[in-house]
Amino acid sequence: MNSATKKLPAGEASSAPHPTEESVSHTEHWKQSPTVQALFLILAFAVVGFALIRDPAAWMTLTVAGVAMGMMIFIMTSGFTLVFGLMDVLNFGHGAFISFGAFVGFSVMHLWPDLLTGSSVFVQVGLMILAMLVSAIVVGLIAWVFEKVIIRHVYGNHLMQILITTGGMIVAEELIYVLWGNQEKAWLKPDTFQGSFQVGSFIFEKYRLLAVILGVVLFFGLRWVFVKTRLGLLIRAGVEDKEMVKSLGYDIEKLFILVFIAGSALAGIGGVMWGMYDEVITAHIGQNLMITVFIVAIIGGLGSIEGCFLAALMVGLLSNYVGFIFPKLALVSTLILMVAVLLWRPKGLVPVSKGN
Amino acid sequence: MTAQLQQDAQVQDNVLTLDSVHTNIAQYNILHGVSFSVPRNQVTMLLGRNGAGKTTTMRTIMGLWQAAQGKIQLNGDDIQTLETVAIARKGLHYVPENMGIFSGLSVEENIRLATRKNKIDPERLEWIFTLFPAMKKFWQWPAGQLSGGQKQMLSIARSIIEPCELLLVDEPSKGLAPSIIENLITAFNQLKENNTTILMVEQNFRMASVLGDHLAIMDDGVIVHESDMASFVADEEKQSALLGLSMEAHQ
Amino acid sequence: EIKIGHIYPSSGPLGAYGKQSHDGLMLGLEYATGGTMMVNGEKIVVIEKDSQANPEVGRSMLEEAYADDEVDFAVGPVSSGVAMAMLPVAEEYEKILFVDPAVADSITGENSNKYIFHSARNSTQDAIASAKAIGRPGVSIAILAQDYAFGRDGAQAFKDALEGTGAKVVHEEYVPTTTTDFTASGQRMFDALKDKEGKKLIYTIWAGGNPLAKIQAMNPERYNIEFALAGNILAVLPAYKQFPGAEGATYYYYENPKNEINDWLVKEHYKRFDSPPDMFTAGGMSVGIAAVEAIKKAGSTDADAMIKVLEGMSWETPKGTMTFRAEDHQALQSMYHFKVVVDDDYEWARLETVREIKPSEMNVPIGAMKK
Amino acid sequence: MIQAIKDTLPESRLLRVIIATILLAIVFAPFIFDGSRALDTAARLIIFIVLVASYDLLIGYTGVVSFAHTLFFGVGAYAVAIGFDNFTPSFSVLIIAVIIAMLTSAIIAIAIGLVSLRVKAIFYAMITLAVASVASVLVSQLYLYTGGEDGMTYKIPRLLTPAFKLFDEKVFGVRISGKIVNFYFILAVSTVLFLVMVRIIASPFGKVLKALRENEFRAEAIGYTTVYYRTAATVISATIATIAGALMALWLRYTGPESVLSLTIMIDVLLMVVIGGMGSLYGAIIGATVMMLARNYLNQWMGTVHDALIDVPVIVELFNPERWLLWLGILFVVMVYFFPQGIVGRLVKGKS
Amino acid sequence: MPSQDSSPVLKTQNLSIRFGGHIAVDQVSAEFEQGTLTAIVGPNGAGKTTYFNLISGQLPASEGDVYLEGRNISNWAIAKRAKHGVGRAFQLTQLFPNLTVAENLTLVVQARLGFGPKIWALASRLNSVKKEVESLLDTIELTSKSQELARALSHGAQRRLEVGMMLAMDPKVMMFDEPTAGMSVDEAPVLLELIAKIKSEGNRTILLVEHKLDVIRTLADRIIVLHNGKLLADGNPEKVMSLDVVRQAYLGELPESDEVA
Ligand SMILES: Nc1ncnc2c1ncn2[C@@H]1O[C@H](COP(=O)(O)OP(=O)(O)OP(=O)(O)O)[C@@H](O)[C@H]1O
Ligand SMILES: Nc1ncnc2c1ncn2[C@@H]1O[C@H](COP(=O)(O)OP(=O)(O)OP(=O)(O)O)[C@@H](O)[C@H]1O
Ligand SMILES: [Mg+2]
Ligand SMILES: [Mg+2]
Repeated sequence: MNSATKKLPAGEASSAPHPTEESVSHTEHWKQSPTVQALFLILAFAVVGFALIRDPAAWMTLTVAGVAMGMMIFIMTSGFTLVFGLMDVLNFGHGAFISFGAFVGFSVMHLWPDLLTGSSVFVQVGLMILAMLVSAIVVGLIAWVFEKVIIRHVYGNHLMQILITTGGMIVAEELIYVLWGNQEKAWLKPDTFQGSFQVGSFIFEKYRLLAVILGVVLFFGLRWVFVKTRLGLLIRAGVEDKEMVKSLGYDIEKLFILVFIAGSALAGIGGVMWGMYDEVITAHIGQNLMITVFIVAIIGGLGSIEGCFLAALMVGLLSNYVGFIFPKLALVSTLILMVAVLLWRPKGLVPVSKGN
Repeated sequence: MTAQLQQDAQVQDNVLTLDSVHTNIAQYNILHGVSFSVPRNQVTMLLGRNGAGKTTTMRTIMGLWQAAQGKIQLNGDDIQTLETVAIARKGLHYVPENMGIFSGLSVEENIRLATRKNKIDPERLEWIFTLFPAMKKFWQWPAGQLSGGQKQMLSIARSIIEPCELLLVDEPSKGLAPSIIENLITAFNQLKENNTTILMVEQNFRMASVLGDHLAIMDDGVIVHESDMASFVADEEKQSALLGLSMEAHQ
Repeated sequence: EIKIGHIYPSSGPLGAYGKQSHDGLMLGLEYATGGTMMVNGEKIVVIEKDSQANPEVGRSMLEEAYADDEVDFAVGPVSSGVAMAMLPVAEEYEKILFVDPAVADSITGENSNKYIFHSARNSTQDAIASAKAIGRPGVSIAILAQDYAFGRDGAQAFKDALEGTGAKVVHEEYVPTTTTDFTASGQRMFDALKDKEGKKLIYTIWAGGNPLAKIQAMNPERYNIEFALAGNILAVLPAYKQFPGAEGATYYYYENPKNEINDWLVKEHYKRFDSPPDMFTAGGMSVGIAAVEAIKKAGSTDADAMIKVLEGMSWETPKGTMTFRAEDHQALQSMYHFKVVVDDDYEWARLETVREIKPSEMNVPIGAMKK
Repeated sequence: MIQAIKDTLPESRLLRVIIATILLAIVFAPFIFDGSRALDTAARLIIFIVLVASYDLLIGYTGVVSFAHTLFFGVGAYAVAIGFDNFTPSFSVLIIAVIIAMLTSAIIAIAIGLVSLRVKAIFYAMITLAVASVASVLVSQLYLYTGGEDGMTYKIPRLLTPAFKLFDEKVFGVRISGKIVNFYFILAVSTVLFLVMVRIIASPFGKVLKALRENEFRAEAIGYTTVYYRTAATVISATIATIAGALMALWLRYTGPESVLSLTIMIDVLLMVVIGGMGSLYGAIIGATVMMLARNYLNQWMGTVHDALIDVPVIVELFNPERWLLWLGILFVVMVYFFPQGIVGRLVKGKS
Repeated sequence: MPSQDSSPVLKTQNLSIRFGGHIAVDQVSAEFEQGTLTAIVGPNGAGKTTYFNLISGQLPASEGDVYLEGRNISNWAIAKRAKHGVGRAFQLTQLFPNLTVAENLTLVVQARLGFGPKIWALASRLNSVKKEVESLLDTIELTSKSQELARALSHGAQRRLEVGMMLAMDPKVMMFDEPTAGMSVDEAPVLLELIAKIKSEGNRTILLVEHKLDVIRTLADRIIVLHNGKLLADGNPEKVMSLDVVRQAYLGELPESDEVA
């Protein structure tokens, strides 16, 4: 059978291996259903929220705020959950990357302090983008080193990962002190993004709208890369059996580093967003955010981008609604949400099927 | 002069040659001087009792263990220092003892990853389906949920989805039902006709004797016998001496 | 020679405050001894120790100072937590501890003892001052406070002090210290205030960071709601530029007090650090002067002798005359009612003095200190 | 008991010598070192050894990664603090407080244990972290009882305070104050706790814990109800941590979030376990000592280096005394990286 | 409780499990008497391992029940079934990789003797356990490697340890899932003789998944054939082997693709 040597044009080739007749369908492994359910849950939140708040203006304000908060959390969590999902690496140092991102962004913007006020919208947007790019790059580089010296040696061993990345986190935070001193930095966002504009009785904070846009764009960007490309496949395979992927002739190390850098760069961007939102930055902001990051990652189902996105939305909305309706519960609301979700779905909203 | 020519012929003939290869794992010294060669377009059987070092040998060839000493040559050039990736790209396909299935990926994705250009040759795929119908049946399933034997099939299917320079197979018949073993033998025979060179570790001597053209037997990390299969099958004492079995044992 | 232990955070985020406090102490000693650093013919030596802003460390540092370095008395620390941890140590070693700039009321509370002298203002004084500053008839106020001791006590004291000023508190909002999103709280305060007549204020009691900007972003102007501000260190003042005209009360802003000690302080501080003195510098200096005065009067550093002198002692400081109240060793002192002025020659917002609030106007509840 | 120690003590001669020296130094601390600082360090070292060992029981032997351990430490400390704050300090108050605290911890531990029933191991680490963070916030919210962020100070039984003198004349030139009595009280209790743990890991139960760490699936299949064992382990280590917390409260005469609940302490404990070596109780002794000494003296050493390099721009900052944690972090990474079994594991040459 | 020959030690009734659309075990009812060895055969994917998983509790049945000595154990936990005598050696080796061979066995023995919960006893003093472990090591011929870490053993040795761990449970029901898979022709017999010996003692109920026909012929009193999860045939070896349907399904005399369709 010399057909082995024949080759066919791509189109036919890719269409060919789908003998759907005869083959057992396997729908329960497509993740639509949980995603849809989660979406309904979120809608339910919004509706119940409205029922309890009644005042539409207030509801709108809170909802926008909640969504925006969710998006900022998403930007910061996506990197973490992604690195876990594809590389099975639990990076407790992620928080330090967030902090680093914030500080780099801060420094970039303050190269031209006078641009922060009065200059044109485009200049300031440009400045913003520049800040994000630079911190993405810088944090990416740091991550590259981090992977080489720290994470490289603990693939597939969660305990070790938790330990060694915690160590890494300590070092990274201390380095921030070394480079920027241990004073907290006040960071006023460019005035384009300050304040809010009013539509009828509704108030929209400019910065939060920015966060929403960024979050949504990022989400669909990520989905495209990791669902539509072969990269995701390859790395998932590598996580399970590194040696086999090597034996198939793929340079898995490079891929891993790539993913890790990408994930960390996201943390960097998230740091910039958050730093400008919170207006004061310290080396600890990342660490403080990690709790939320963990909760969201878990609720979403570790490793699932969709889950992360939905969970972030939930947490954002819930904490705002609860904060308004029952302020006392604001603190524990997310924790309760997490426990509830886990009781309902032990592997999170959108479980990631990790083979056997 | 003619001797010289024969020499060259020899070198030409062998796809792979091991020359007193030593391998250590941690403090254990597992292989001490493994030497044998794999003739082109033939099936070479590597036999030996458990713990003899067969798997270690295979892994050393693939560069998954580093050879401490000795030479490993593929078509005449040294590969013992190369990275696994480089070795694989030279056209060595490997079916490891643990099958190396990606349980999180579907059967299709498993097979697709084994293709260079991310394209599956449909004819070759059909051929595989006829050999292992289960692959067709579970085409879209997460491979983790296949049975032990089905995994074994997938692993082999993955290694033959594209033609290769040399196929390394570690105990393919392990846990396979006779009917499937028959399919396997057919498959490998067809590969032979298709001019594929195979190095196979095998416990099932029947399969070994049916498939093999050439054989090497190892014990305690050294090769104790190398010859062509025919003469070995003919020689009863040798068998019982080296393998401690008589042909009837597995009928 | 006379040994003084100064325990303050020279490291960590609070490091800057610690340094201020230390500079202040040294300047105070220098001023009070006319630059000689000698009292009653004895040399004054200050031994510094880093509390790392950690109660555990702070207390063992104080112990070390008392026991091993045998200091005569000690000064410090910045954070109330550390201060609380230190109180019993002073009693055990029967030596004086001047607490500055930590602010908690409980420093002169029931767990305190006769060796403690609190020269810094306490939270209640802050609250009362603010009340005096913004409390006028027809003013509606919503309080935003951190939901723990500091916030709750402050809010309570503030409300008490508002009694009779004609202003009324229409809403109290307590949020966790860790809060970063104030939309919900802001919304609730707006709802409470928006339909009120007259001046509408949001008064925040907040340590570390400030939530004002975030609430500002929800534009309270639409209901013409304004902010009442509390004084803060210079580092935070640039942020106040967003609130021109806002009023409040502060413990110290270098342009407020009018007396020659403060003039000297400002002048010297510019000379040595080319920057104006800050809150904790003034505090430190006050302690320095108080200590020297006390030693002079007592004629020795014997704890009991000094306590006798210090109880009820009045002395001059950059903030004018202060008095250690005999009952609870809390220093009574002036506070300053200010108005925010944006002036482009300054990188921070200036706190222009509206008037000085004299100790006599503030009746600060007496702490339950056991003596 | 001797047998238990024999079974568990690492072979390495050198290691035994080190451990022995440390222990001797601790036991005679009041007489060897002068100055309150040394005594204070020694006392806290003892307490941390117990705390770290109890944590190792969980992380090293059972393979459960929990970030809620300081929570239990805190429960113990606050119980004692609140007890002494509201009643006249006496040993009966102490004992009652500790018992209540232990029960509380046990209940919390069981609750957490049951959560872990539902979720994967990695989730567990993060969930406990979240729980711990909520706990510390609660403490600041319930400031009426806990003193909030500022924490609380209180009197302890007079017998244990510096004011009290056991004998009139000095012993080996040292005045036996209540402080020293307190020290030896803590030492005694800690020793008992430590030996209990040794005994536990030498028992069949101890072996089962290792089995859980190695292959839970198999453990279940040969008849161990893994949930029961995991929960039991959690409860044991939790209650021991609680007692350690009580001792801390007794020694410091101050209890606050910073000193018993903060994540910083949790990370310290983690560092100590790793430096000492996971899965070896004796590692706790070494790990804790290294950390304590570092905390107290590393920054002094760095100070000198710092002054030496004073005019090298950025580098000098690396040696700024307050950056001592940086070096500890690096040490930590190097530890996990080069010999995950920690110092002990290193000297023992990786014996499970 | 001593079970009379009449009442089966193990019994499954309409046992079924569904994975999404796919039925891996379909209405399998069978009884297993004490002292018998039943070979369970069937092509790969027939459902043999899954059937074992249902009996030992690793998987919950979608339908049907499992009875042990007359008691319905369908909703017992894995551990409980193990304690009451359901023993299992896995197809894919399951060991405690970083413990020594001896420790691996010790854990099983002490589990059976109920020492597990003993917090205050001294493991090193439990001589009863020690003795058993030694004899076990001897039976599976690993005495020489008793102090090595399980992960360092060769595949064959690991398989033997796997079986040894089940023996250590001293169970009423023994389920071997392809015990000799990947063993060399000179190693396999050792294990097979061991199984034969256990059978001859006559007080166990043995279920054996095995592909090698000669092995089955020599050992089995009875053969159960599974195919696509269904019980295809059940009876003594000669009879079953002679059935056409079996020859087709198992020996694949017709090309397999025809019946999966
Ligand atoms: N990771 C390892 N660490 C230590 N020793 C090992 C390791 N892997 C294999 N060995 C040892 O090397 C020797 C050869 O093992 P290998 O797996 O190559 O034998 P094999 O011939 O493949 O046996 P089998 O037929 O059982 O697969 C065995 O004695 C085994 O104990
Ligand atoms: N956890 C699971 N989820 C979904 N399907 C499963 C799962 N486990 C097994 N299966 C399916 O059930 C069928 C029976 O598998 P099983 O492992 O019992 O086969 P087997 O008879 O043991 O085969 P082999 O002899 O190759 O081990 C297979 O088709 C397999 O794909
Ligand atoms: Mg092998
Ligand atoms: Mg099977």
